[in-house]
Amino acid sequence: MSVLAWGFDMLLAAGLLWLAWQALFTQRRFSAVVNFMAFYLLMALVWVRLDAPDIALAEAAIGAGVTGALLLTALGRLPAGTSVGADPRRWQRPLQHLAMAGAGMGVIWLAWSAYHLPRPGLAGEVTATLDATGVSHAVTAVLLNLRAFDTLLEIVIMLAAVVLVWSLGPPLGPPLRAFAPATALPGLPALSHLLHPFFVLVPVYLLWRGTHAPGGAFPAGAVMGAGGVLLLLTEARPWEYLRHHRLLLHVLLAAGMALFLVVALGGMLLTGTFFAFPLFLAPTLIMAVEIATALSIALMLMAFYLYGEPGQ
Amino acid sequence: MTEALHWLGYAFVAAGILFFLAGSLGLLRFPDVFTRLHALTKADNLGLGLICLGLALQASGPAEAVKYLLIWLLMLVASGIGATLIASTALACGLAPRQADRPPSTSTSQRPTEQ
Amino acid sequence: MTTFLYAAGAILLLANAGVGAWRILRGPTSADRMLAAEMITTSAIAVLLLLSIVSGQSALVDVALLFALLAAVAMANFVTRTWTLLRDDKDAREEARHD
Amino acid sequence: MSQFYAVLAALLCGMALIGLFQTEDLLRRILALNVLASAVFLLLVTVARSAEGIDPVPHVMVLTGIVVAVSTTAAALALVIRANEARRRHEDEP
Repeated sequence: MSVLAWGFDMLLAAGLLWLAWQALFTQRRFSAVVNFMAFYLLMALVWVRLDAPDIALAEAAIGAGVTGALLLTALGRLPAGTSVGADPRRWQRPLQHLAMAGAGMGVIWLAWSAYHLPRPGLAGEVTATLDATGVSHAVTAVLLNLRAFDTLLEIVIMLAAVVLVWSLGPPLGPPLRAFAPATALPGLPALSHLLHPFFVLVPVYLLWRGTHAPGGAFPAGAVMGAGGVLLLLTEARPWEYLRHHRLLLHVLLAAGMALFLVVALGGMLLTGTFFAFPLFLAPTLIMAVEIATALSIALMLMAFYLYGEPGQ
Repeated sequence: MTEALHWLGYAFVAAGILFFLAGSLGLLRFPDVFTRLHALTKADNLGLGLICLGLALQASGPAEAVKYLLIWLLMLVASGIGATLIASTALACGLAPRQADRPPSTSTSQRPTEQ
Repeated sequence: MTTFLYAAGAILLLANAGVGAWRILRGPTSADRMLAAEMITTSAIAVLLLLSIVSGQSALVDVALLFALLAAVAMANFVTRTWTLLRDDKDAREEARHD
Repeated sequence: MSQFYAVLAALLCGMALIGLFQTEDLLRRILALNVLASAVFLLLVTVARSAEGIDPVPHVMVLTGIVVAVSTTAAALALVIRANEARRRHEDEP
């Protein structure tokens, strides 16, 4: 059995190294992006091997789904042959090598010091306080109760990225023309019709599971966002609809952060500590925050996908 | 009864893996995009379906079994419709299917023709 | 015995996915590369299902479910946004045919 | 097994850094940054496997990290596309 596990790990590592090598150093851009998407698929398998099913779920939804969609769309917008970027001058070469060597040393030092961390981590302490958090899954407890401040800041970062993308102007210029006429692609609307029930059902299932098992707001939001991207692709006009409801759109985009802040401040009023919930309210509050966060994440991912503010 | 179902499940999983191997043989040897679509959409999805069916037969409850079959259904929808999308786009792009009585069309295969 | 058989099957399927990596390398068209990526997705789903039996973690079935759900998005994206004409260049179609 | 994946993470890290500094293509740099992020996450998760069970705190850090990584990728891609359009417009006008 251990031989099999060893073989599996070796195959996985070899595959990851090969795909990363191809993604970074191959000539063709499209080939690089496809290799990179396959890299994320194998990364999900690695998370599974390392007993981190939560990360595997998030990686499957965000890495394989949303990042792949973003890269593929950007690729269609960039011209095929030329590379966009600055040529390094000759006098910059030594600096480049110096930077590379320095970064390499930094990585080795980081790995060394990480490896010598005191090994009994925080597992025991988290398990000890799990009963006081209102949920029974350790990762969700840390994410939304014990270290909720990190999660709040992460939502703020995402919102900042949306603001950056939207400040660049309206969605991108000339429309792309597909090779086949729309009548030759009857599959696209069918895809949207057949899959959309699942794009609603699966996030709900993931949110429900998140309180007691791997799941939760991030994968749920990402799946919903991917469903939104599919709607945009098949031109089922959700964004046209939202254009007339800009206020609603803005409110929903900020909903996750706003509810998070309200809960945190309310906790401060009730118990005197920022982000401390009374236990009897904790499950309800965590569920509410998770739902709002998932909705916001879904809309923010859709907003990224447009590469610009709609309705301008 | 459950013993028999378990053995049937093993047989299905083994058959599924065989279909996967056949599909990748097709991916290796077939000459152009359109034929490779056949290898993937049919062989690989049949392989996945057999594996799902085999695991569903061994599942402990109906909920688990339904989840396995749901995965197969989603993959069937995705790759079946994806295959038509890719085939019609490739055709509109100007890639002609390779035919036996004609020399192979441009750029569908870099391999020398094997008679 | 179940564990042993399924672990061996998972290794076989993972090695089988190497064929997809080879096809991504060879091409020749971008549709071939995309097909190879989908083949790797299918193999990864099968590997995840087998691993969920081997390791007894039922959450892996959910991961496989997400892969199956999101495979369609990548495919639709490729057809409508990537393998397309940005402008009416004469050579663009010829160029797109090759990569 | 932890050691094995830590070595893998270090290798991926080095590869991503070389790619990041060598390439002139901005899209490739974004890919390199993502590979680098994955390698760092891998290191964090290998650290999380301790003697007394699995530490959930690094897992949570990686979860937030994944979302931050996709946000940065989207913002960077938007900037690259804009830069490319601006250059094209500049070249079209003599």
